[in-house]
Amino acid sequence: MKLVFFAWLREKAGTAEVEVSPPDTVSDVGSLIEWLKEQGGGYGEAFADLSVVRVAVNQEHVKLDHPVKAGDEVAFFPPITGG
Amino acid sequence: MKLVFFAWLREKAGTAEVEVSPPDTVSDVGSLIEWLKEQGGGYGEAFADLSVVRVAVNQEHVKLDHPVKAGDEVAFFPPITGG
Amino acid sequence: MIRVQSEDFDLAAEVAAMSGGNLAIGGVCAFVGLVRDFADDDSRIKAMTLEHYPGMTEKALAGIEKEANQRWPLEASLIIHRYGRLEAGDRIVLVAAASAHRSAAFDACRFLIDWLKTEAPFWKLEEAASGTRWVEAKGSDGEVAGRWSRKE
Amino acid sequence: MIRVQSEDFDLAAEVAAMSGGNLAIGGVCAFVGLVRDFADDDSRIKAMTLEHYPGMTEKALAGIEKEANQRWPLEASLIIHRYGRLEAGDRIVLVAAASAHRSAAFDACRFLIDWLKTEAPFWKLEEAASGTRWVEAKGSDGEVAGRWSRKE
Repeated sequence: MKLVFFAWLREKAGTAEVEVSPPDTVSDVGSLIEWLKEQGGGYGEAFADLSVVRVAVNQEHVKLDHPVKAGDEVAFFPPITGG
Repeated sequence: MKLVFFAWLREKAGTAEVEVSPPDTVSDVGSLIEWLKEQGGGYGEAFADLSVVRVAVNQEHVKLDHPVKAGDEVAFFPPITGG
Repeated sequence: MIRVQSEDFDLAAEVAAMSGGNLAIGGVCAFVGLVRDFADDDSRIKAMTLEHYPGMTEKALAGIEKEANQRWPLEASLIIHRYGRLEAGDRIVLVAAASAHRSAAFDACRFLIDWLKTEAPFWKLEEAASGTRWVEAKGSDGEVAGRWSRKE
Repeated sequence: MIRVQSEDFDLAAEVAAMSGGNLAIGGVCAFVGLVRDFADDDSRIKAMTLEHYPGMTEKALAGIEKEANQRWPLEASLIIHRYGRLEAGDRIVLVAAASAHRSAAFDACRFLIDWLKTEAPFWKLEEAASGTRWVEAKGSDGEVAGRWSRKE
């Protein structure tokens, strides 16, 4: 599973892109985030307030209950501010 | 009083611009049009259907009851179709 | 700024001239009207001639622009309307509005073209294969402009 | 057409390329977003850097354009969004819609920019005198885009 981070989530997570192999208990975006927080590093700070975290799975906007599986590209980023 | 005509009103009236001196009984646009129809020429045809005639006095859109006086510029034209 | 001219205009140059250097502008909305090759009844059009009322045209356009600037917080606005003979595909009119915020730019731009279509004294003479014909005004233009009427 | 690029664009050339030769087009509505020299809290901004999500950005913009073409009878549409470092006064984004009728052109153009602002993965890092700062999303953008939601 490939994780990608953008904007201040990238800065707080301390990584732009990382390959992870979470355990089978990680079935959706929400449980993936909980597992990442347990891994330490910058993830605790990055995911401290989920109200300002947005997620895309395979480049589509999704909610926290969206399933994730091996091979997915999961992106974390703040609410977008383009245009 | 200067009269100006545009588009098909100009074609039907047979003139683009003419100076007229109507009698004192001509006090507003409506009575000016009635007087013009009596003068013959193309005016009868130009003013046959007032629902498709628009009027400006001194370059401002007005209604048929708007007063007219010596020195005014009175324009007659169809509903506008610019833009 | 308003301009009535027979010549064509360059969209990028006009918008740059209107907004260039004003760093308070966050968005510019522009509308360009073009000569289509078909009439409202779907018959083919080769070209058209735009007649206008010199003097009143400038006065009407200036009034429309002033009204837009009173209604919205604009940093700049522009109306250019051409007259004379134009062929299918030619540009007829450009209206544009610039503001700190996109909402004002959009609303003002639409107001400019809606009002222009019922207030500015222009008339189109279409050239079809069968001859020339004065375009009839669309009732819908009056209704659209009516939406902008102030409630006193 | 959609494009994501660091380079600037020429408004007139882009609109001409989009609409040129299509004689069914009666109107083109275009919106250009610019870098302002002030932030939402009124502090001064010198420049900003636009980060985006390559791959997803193109996918999102293509989806927004497709949706606009399904909702309105458009003859052409265009989205160009820049990324990288931009200074105050620089162009950020161009959206445009062309249709036989001006109403569809205006509505579709506004839809394109409203949706882009909540769907396309771009983030602005502002450079003020005090340092850099990630721009916070405005709640109003979500509300504005929400207006376009289909009633199922």
